[in-house]
Amino acid sequence: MSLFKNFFPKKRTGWRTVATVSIASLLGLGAFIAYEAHVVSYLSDDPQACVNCHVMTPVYNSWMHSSHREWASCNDCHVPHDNIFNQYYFKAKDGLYHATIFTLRAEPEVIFMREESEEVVQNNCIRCHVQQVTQANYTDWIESHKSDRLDRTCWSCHRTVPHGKLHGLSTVKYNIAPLPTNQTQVVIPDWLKKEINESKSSSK
Amino acid sequence: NRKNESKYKYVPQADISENEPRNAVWGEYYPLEYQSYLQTSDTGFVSYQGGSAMRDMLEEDPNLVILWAGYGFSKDYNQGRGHYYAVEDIHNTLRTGGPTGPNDGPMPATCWTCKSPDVPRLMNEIGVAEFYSGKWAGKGDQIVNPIGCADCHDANSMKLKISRPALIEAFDAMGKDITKVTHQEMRSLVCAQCHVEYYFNKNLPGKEGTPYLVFPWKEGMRAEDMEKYYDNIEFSDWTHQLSRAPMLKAQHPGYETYLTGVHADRGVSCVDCHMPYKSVGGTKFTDHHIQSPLNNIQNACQVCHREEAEKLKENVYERQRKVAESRIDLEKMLVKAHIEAKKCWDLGASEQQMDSILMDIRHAQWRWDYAAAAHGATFHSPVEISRVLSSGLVRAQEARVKIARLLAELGYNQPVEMPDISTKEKAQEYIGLDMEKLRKEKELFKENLLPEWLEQAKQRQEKWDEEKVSASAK
Amino acid sequence: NRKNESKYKYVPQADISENEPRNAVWGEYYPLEYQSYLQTSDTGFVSYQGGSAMRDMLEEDPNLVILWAGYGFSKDYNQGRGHYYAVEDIHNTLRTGGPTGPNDGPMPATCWTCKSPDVPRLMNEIGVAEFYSGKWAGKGDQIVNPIGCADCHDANSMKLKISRPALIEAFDAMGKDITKVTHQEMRSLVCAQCHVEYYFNKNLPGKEGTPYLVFPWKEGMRAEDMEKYYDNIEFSDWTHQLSRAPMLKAQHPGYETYLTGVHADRGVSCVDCHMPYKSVGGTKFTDHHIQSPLNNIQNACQVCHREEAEKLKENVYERQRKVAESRIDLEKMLVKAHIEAKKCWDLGASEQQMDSILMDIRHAQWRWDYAAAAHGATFHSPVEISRVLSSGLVRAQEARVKIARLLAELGYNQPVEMPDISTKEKAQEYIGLDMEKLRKEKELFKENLLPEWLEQAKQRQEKWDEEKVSASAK
Ligand code: HEC
Ligand code: HEC
Ligand code: HEC
Ligand code: HEC
Ligand code: HEC
Ligand code: HEC
Ligand code: HEC
Ligand code: HEC
Ligand code: HEC
Ligand code: HEC
Ligand code: HEC
Ligand code: HEC
Ligand code: HEC
Ligand code: HEC
Ligand SMILES: [Ca+2]
Ligand SMILES: [Ca+2]
Repeated sequence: MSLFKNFFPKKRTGWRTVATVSIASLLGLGAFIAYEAHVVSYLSDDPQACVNCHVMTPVYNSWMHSSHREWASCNDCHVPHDNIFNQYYFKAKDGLYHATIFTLRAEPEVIFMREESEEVVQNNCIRCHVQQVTQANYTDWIESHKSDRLDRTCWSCHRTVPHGKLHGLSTVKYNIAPLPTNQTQVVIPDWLKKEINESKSSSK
Repeated sequence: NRKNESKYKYVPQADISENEPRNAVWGEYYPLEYQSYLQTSDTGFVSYQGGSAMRDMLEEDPNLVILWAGYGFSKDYNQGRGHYYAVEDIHNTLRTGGPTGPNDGPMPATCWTCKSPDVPRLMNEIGVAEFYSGKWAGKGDQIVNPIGCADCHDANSMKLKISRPALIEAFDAMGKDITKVTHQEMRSLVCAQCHVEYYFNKNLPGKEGTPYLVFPWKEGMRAEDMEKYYDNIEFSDWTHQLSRAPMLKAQHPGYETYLTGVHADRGVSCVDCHMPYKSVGGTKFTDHHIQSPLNNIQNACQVCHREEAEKLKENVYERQRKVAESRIDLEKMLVKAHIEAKKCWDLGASEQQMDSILMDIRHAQWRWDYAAAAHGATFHSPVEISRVLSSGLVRAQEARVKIARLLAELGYNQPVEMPDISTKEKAQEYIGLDMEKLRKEKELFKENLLPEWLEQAKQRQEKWDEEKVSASAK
Repeated sequence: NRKNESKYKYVPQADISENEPRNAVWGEYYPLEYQSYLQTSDTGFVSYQGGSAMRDMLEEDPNLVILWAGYGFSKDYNQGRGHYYAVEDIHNTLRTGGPTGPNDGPMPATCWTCKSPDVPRLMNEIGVAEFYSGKWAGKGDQIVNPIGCADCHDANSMKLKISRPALIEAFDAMGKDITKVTHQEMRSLVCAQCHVEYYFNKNLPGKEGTPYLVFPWKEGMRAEDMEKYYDNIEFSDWTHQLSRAPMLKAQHPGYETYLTGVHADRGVSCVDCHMPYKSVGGTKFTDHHIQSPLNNIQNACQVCHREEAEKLKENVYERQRKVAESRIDLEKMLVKAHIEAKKCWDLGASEQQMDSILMDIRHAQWRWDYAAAAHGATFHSPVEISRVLSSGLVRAQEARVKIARLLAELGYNQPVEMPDISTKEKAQEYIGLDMEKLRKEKELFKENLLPEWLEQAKQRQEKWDEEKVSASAK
């Protein structure tokens, strides 16, 4: 008990106020970061979740135009798929990291994957293509695959999968179509909707 | 907050009014897209059966003159060129004739629908049915800008939009809601506003007499579905000059046939191949040079297929060649059937005797046209197109067997002599077209009426600019 | 070192003599492959038009009885089952009749060629031409082991090998050297020993009278190329019982048609789909359960296509269904043509009048059979198969138009009445087959001659084992 007493500063020093305020602001900041960066949506598998953040739009758009669009979403490549726990742990950790950098406006012009992420992606390439790169009866295709998967990354050869050759925040000029930040659906302009409704009722 | 920031950072605050038809105005804000769009004016690429050059289809294949005898297409038919030429080409085609005033000429105003972003503007100003009313020449002064930005984009958000009522109405007719489609589907649906089979319905309740543009999809999009649709409403585009069959004309069912192919099945959109991403310097953008992907294999195909360009091209040509074989066989059979049917009439056949023969011819040629008119379809969906052609062959042979029996009955039991139709000129002469006259009329139109249209349009557009300047000065 | 180690791991020091025909002997050393091979005995899988079950094709489609009238196939024709049944099925088919002794029955010894690894053994023992000589029943005691290891493998190295002379000779005839092929090509060529079109040439210089097995590839492998080949040598398999046309029978041109498809174009071999890798308890091996890949989509297709199994199956069925439509149309036309031609003869037509009609029928049915006989071809190469069917439709219609004129000339100007061929039985009755008798003869063969064959084979094989034991005892 006494040990405990000594651990805290003297009552009158006002530490409580400081602590309360700082804890509250830390929580608040966290909440702010989370809100600002849509951290919750980040837990979903929808690629649009990643583009909540404009920093991710160049990679989103290049993925959108890639051979992998119909088969692999962001998380299929960038999040571990070995077990559920690891998957969400990685997501949460990564998400908070991205969100922090984002809120601090510290994003670099050209983003690089961290080594940790590279490993994740490499494993995911192999996860889907395991037969093509390990199976003996496909060595006619490309003999080096079996060893390549151990000593270099897949995208050192397949440089356009899936983000193309250009990297960097300014490489996509107008990220218009897919941006969830711009959700007003147009599809049919108002004047035409009206016209068609009128024409429908006139024909009755 | 930062989210709003991103909105503004990436969507330039362009000041473009809704339905602005002039592509250059949009181009000020989106120069990369605009400049690539301008390249659709290039006519330098020719492939086995496509490309951007002007190709006279009647000259390449004079059989067509016979198949379309009595209909505008036998006068003049070219392969589509780039969007840049849409207005110029409809001015020039002999199918629109040589009108001398707003109420003259063979074609209705509806013909403009797929040629220009002036169309949504005008529809908005005067109403859809009003737009479709009257002669083609009646709206010539209004429609001058070739296919462009406002046909596919919303001016504020730059999002893809549907600007043509016919597509929306066709979805309605199928019981589908076009506002519920995915982004990826929109990347084909903007094309499906125009690259589809259509007809002009003059009997729509409440709009009787107006040649209203309709896509005949109510029963489905396969050749047999549309055939059933037309049979049910007893519609025909024209009566064949030789066989007197009640004919259907299929116009470019590009979207309908694309849907039956493996690429559509795998979620690949028109835009993925015809408007792939392109890198210029350090920037990526959607290539608005819409053209044959064979002129752009690297961006259009190799994103997905890591094959050599030559091989991919050969894949396309091989499919086109194989299907063309059956298509041409069917064509030749149809030419014979029309001319043999004419012989029957000449020998005094009765309507009743001809009835089922003419229906066979109608159905066979419809299938042929469905397969032939969508220039891309032999690649987009070669198996389906082959199936449709085979079913056409079956109907054409039924007709010819019946004709052989009927001719024998009429006392003529030998092969019918075929005219010399080895060139476009000979074929057009055979069906009695006075090409000289048609060309002359067109010349006069281009000397007299056309310059007036363009002058009126110029003045209108200059006025917009003045209004805008004075509005912003306020 | 490890390299040697792996060598020994994969090539066990097996003691198998060259051309050992008994699969179980090989199986002792290669149990995984052998056990999976044994699964070709499973008859439980049925797909839209394939699978491993016994499917009576004449019952499913009685038109075939008419098309093959006068030829063995009109008696009995089933879809191929697993390799395990190759010998059993050739014993059972009514096409081989009910021989009572070595020089009896309708079929030549050549029929054995693609049914068993006893074939290379026997060819080695007595010579190739000698093997092809004589009646089918003459070698019944020699050939008892169903298709197996020695057909495709070298006993020492386990490398893939070509064991059948016809394939080597066909490469020769095309000016190609089969020893210069890649490993990946070998993975299809082992199948091309059997899954190919063939005929029996009785006029080979130096081998006159022997029905020598030949693949007609000298002019090429397309339907028209082989047709030209046969026309040039004026070969026909039989004369049609109704139309008297000089007919060709196409047998399973599986390899030839596969080569024209996109998978072959991309270097995918038969084995990639029909014998994909399989893992059992951490060991990978080639699945020797050769079957419809639709019973094994995960290993056979999803290696390359990461689509859902249901979707991939639907892709296959869709192509099969579309092509089947044209195939059946052509079949019906051919049935009519045969029966109408018969009517011409009945009314006294002359050979000269019939000549060109019969050639049209020959060519049309050849194309139909080329497309129909390779059961996999509608998936392996749907565009090519459609092309071939269309060209068949064109020729069939030519025939029918000419027939209509000829019939009119002979005084009969109306549709020819068609017999009731709605079931296999009715169709066989129409062409006058005494099925009762054929079945009876087969029964007797199975009671009398067949058991003798099997007994002789058993003794022979037991002797080999004794010899081997005494040899190793030395
Ligand atoms: C098929 C696998 C795959 C998919 C799907 C994928 N990525 Fe990537 N991603 C990669 C690879 C590989 C790299 C490394 C590229 C390089 O270094 O050339 C990468 C790099 C990145 C980078 C680093 C920046 C850059 O340009 O290299 C970001 C950020 C990124 N991805 C985000 C995303 C987002 C967001 C999505 C979904 C919209 C996505 N990725 C989808 C494989 C994938
Ligand atoms: C809150 C905005 C935001 C969101 C949402 C977001 N990111 Fe990021 N991301 C960033 C920023 C900022 C960086 C740059 C970090 C750096 O390089 O320091 C980054 C970097 C990356 C990188 C490269 C760095 C690394 O971790 O290796 C990858 C990969 C990545 N993001 C993938 C994704 C994926 C996948 C999603 C969606 C599931 C996503 N991001 C959602 C802001 C975001
Ligand atoms: C979720 C599964 C998945 C992941 C993860 C994945 N792929 Fe793929 N990949 C596919 C599918 C599906 C295809 C298309 C195959 C087809 O044609 O049907 C494909 C196609 C390819 C192709 C051929 C098309 C092309 O673009 O050249 C390459 C190369 C390729 N992948 C490499 C990679 C690499 C490198 C990675 C990791 C960065 C990767 N893949 C990650 C599923 C995946
Ligand atoms: C040393 C360069 C190199 C590396 C590293 C490499 N590849 Fe490849 N890969 C190739 C080449 C070359 C081809 C064959 C040509 C082609 O298709 O581009 C190929 C083909 C492929 C294909 C088939 C593409 C098709 O046409 O459908 C896939 C899938 C693939 N690689 C995946 C991978 C994966 C996954 C990895 C990592 C484990 C990997 N590759 C590593 C060079 C490489
Ligand atoms: C539903 C949309 C639509 C309508 C309505 C339409 N067109 Fe077109 N038009 C097209 C498309 C799409 C093409 C390009 C076809 C191709 O070559 O692939 C085209 C091409 C053309 C061309 C250039 C090629 C040629 O045939 O010489 C002319 C001229 C033309 N149309 C005239 C007309 C006329 C006249 C009418 C009215 C009878 C008309 N169009 C109605 C969509 C339409
Ligand atoms: C407003 C109607 C309209 C729309 C929308 C439209 N097209 Fe067209 N398209 C045409 C017409 C009309 C032509 C023929 C122009 C001519 O020949 O004068 C044409 C021509 C073409 C050609 C032939 C070009 C050449 O070089 O041969 C291609 C390819 C094409 N369109 C593809 C597309 C694609 C892909 C889309 C959607 C992204 C699309 N079109 C949207 C009407 C349209
Ligand atoms: C025939 C239809 C069509 C026409 C005409 C058209 N666009 Fe586009 N545009 C598209 C499509 C499709 C996209 C890709 C949208 C997507 O992927 O979501 C696009 C994308 C864009 C973008 C987004 C950035 C990019 O490059 O991807 C801009 C900006 C743009 N277009 C401007 C224009 C301008 C300016 C014009 C007129 C000169 C124009 N467009 C004419 C169909 C069209
Ligand atoms: C966005 C991806 C994508 C693009 C772009 C693309 N393809 Fe494909 N292609 C596919 C897929 C997926 C398949 C289906 C086969 C499969 O599942 O792997 C396919 C199938 C094919 C086939 C086989 C189908 C057949 O008819 O036999 C050919 C040939 C082909 N593509 C050629 C091309 C050519 C040429 C282009 C460019 C004009 C192109 N592809 C553009 C994805 C694409
Ligand atoms: C997988 C790639 C792919 C897709 C998806 C695709 N096309 Fe094509 N398209 C091609 C190729 C390749 C050609 C053949 C070009 C040639 O013959 O030069 C072609 C031809 C055409 C042509 C004729 C062009 C000419 O030069 O005459 C038109 C028009 C066309 N396509 C429109 C469309 C429309 C509209 C869609 C969507 C409904 C579509 N395409 C989808 C690849 C594609
Ligand atoms: C060049 C090799 C070859 C020759 C020679 C050959 N066959 Fe076959 N046979 C096959 C193949 C391959 C199949 C499997 C066909 C399929 O269903 O895909 C088969 C299937 C069979 C079947 C089972 C299916 C059925 O038709 O009922 C019988 C029985 C048969 N053959 C008998 C014969 C007879 C009798 C002869 C001699 C006239 C003969 N074979 C000559 C290769 C051959
Ligand atoms: C020695 C001749 C021969 C060889 C070699 C051969 N086949 Fe066969 N195959 C046959 C015969 C005969 C049948 C029909 C057996 C029966 O119905 O009794 C058959 C049947 C089949 C079937 C039908 C099985 C079922 O379940 O319906 C398939 C699939 C097949 N073969 C594929 C192959 C493939 C792939 C190869 C090469 C790896 C191959 N075959 C090599 C002669 C052969
Ligand atoms: C119709 C042809 C065919 C028959 C019959 C056949 N095999 Fe094979 N076998 C193959 C092919 C093809 C491979 C793959 C070779 C390659 O990829 O290089 C193979 C591979 C093998 C291998 C190498 C290891 C592996 O699994 O890939 C062994 C061992 C083998 N077979 C044993 C047998 C035995 C035992 C039998 C008889 C029960 C047999 N085979 C019958 C075609 C055949
Ligand atoms: C070893 C690789 C491989 C295997 C195994 C394979 N495919 Fe393919 N498939 C391809 C390639 C490569 C193409 C051509 C398209 C391309 O270039 O991407 C293709 C094309 C296709 C197409 C489009 C062609 C068409 O006719 O429209 C279909 C459908 C298809 N495959 C289905 C299957 C099915 C079903 C199986 C299994 C029975 C299978 N594939 C097995 C590699 C393969
Ligand atoms: C791309 C994959 C692929 C390749 C390569 C391939 N096949 Fe097939 N094969 C199939 C599919 C899928 C079917 C349809 C099976 C069905 O209908 O159940 C089939 C059907 C067959 C059948 C009929 C089987 C039955 O159940 O009746 C035979 C025999 C056959 N193939 C032999 C071959 C031969 C021989 C080769 C090489 C010359 C080959 N195949 C190449 C996928 C393939
Ligand atoms: Ca029409
Ligand atoms: Ca034969």
